[in-house]
Amino acid sequence: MSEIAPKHIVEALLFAAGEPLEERVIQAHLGEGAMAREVLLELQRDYAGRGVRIERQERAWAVRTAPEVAPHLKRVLRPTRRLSRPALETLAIIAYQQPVTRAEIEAVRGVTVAQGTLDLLIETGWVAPHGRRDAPGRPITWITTPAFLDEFGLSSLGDLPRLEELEAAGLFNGAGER
Amino acid sequence: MSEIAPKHIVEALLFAAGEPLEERVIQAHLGEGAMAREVLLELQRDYAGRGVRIERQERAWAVRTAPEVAPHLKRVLRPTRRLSRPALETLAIIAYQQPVTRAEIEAVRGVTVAQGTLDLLIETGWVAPHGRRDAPGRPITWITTPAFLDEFGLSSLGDLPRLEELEAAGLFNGAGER
Amino acid sequence: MSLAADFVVDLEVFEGPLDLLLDLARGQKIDLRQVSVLALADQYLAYLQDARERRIEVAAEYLVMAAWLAYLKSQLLLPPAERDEPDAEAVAAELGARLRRLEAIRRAAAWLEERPRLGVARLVREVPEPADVDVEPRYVARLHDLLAAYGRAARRRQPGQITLPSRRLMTVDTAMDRLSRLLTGHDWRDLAGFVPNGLEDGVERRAALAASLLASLELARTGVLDLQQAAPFGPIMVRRKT
Repeated sequence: MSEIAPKHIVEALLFAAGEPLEERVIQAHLGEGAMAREVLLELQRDYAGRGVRIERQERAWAVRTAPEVAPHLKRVLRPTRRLSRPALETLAIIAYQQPVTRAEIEAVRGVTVAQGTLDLLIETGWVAPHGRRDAPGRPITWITTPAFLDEFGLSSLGDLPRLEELEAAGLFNGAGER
Repeated sequence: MSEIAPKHIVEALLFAAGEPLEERVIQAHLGEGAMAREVLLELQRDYAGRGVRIERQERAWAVRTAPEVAPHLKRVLRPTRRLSRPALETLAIIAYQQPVTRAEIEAVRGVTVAQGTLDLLIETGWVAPHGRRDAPGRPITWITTPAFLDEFGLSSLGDLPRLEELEAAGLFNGAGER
Repeated sequence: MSLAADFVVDLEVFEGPLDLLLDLARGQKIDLRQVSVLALADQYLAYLQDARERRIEVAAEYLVMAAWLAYLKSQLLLPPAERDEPDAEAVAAELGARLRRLEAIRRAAAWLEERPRLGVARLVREVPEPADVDVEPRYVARLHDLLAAYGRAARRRQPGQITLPSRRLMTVDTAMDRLSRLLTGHDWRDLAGFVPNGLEDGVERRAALAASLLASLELARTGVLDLQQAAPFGPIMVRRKT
């Protein structure tokens, strides 16, 4: 193993840590070969004026977005939120059986679909209304959008495996237990 | 607000995103003022040989710590997910022969693909369905994803060693050569 | 390391006949392109023979391969003019190509395993920076979760209707048991008729037929039944010995 510069070890450490790292932890990683404080100050100078910078908080250090750049990132880096299980199931049924009415979704799920679930799916931009079914009450049908395909990396709805293919792939038993 | 250099915006974006960002997203963010590709390549050169590096993964870019620094980072963030031999071989077949059907995977290995193997590979996000084969039964085909490239540190599928080279005699018990 | 070299019969370690063949070919310690299919067939048959002598249950798929190798070997040994299979050499070459392809995939898998993996050799930032509260969150979902959700919903709708496909290939022991029980009376009956109904899968059907054939040979050898085949590829007739 070739010699790695202490500065590069600290750079990788701060990047990977996410949370601020105490200086003594950084020193422990460097061993006796280098002074953490000196390395950190040098790194801080290196990053001055750039998109990210090295911040000192009391006895800890961290990499942070430079404050003057932060407003520029808002549009891209939005916090993420995971879909609830009922929402995911409703989305899956729409994807597979579209165009599908709310009553039909409920028949598959065996429980009622809350209006809030459909509203949420519309908000994601993955689901949209699609005409009315020629049936009593003329209920609205639902379909998925191109944004849905985009989100899940599918090139078409035909990419969705059939039930027997899901079964053969093992997606019926304890998904995610490994 | 003073003018921020495109390079610093991209640097901050990649650091803050964590996950790989598609080049078109970065370009959209920069607007017409700068070419994302040029900025990214310059940034990649800036970081060459340092503790973190800018990785290109086909159409996406990400910051990752440099592999040579890893032995110095005791805070390994997750244990290695050791894949079983069948799972690894199935993954390799998909990587090389994509898009590939389940039957084609089985033909190479001479055994059925166990339930759960594909489930595991989909669950990791490395493998996804992709269209159907124009053959009896119209079976679904499988491909590798951008997350596969990220996981194995590949900038594209072209980084995989050529199968013909792996088949070459020199690799077999060290006997003979091309 | 070649397990076959030690000639320890342990079919458990092999993933099917192709895997066993590859291990035997490795044992020849030569260029895979020059592997002798004749020698390989002999080794394979000897290996299985040894397994059976040790009363190790051999899955039907291994026996199907054994039957095929024995046939291929017989064809390779005949002068070309007398062969049923004029392209025996091509068939043998095809087997070699399959073994090389499997070996290449093994190497590719090993290569992947050595890559600097995410979270092991290459680290990601652990926690994204706290985002501003005034930014609308973006919903995310994984493909796997979507597919699993549909699987769950579909299973709930059809309780008990989903049968997991099991590919239990018939063993020779099972076939012998079946044949001994079902073959009554003393008239000639078609062996193919003893393959269980409902095996739609081509592999399962062929495996059951192969197992039944081997079982009938064994039962004929021990004097339980008579065998007869009027013409090559004609129906194989069996009857209980009088």
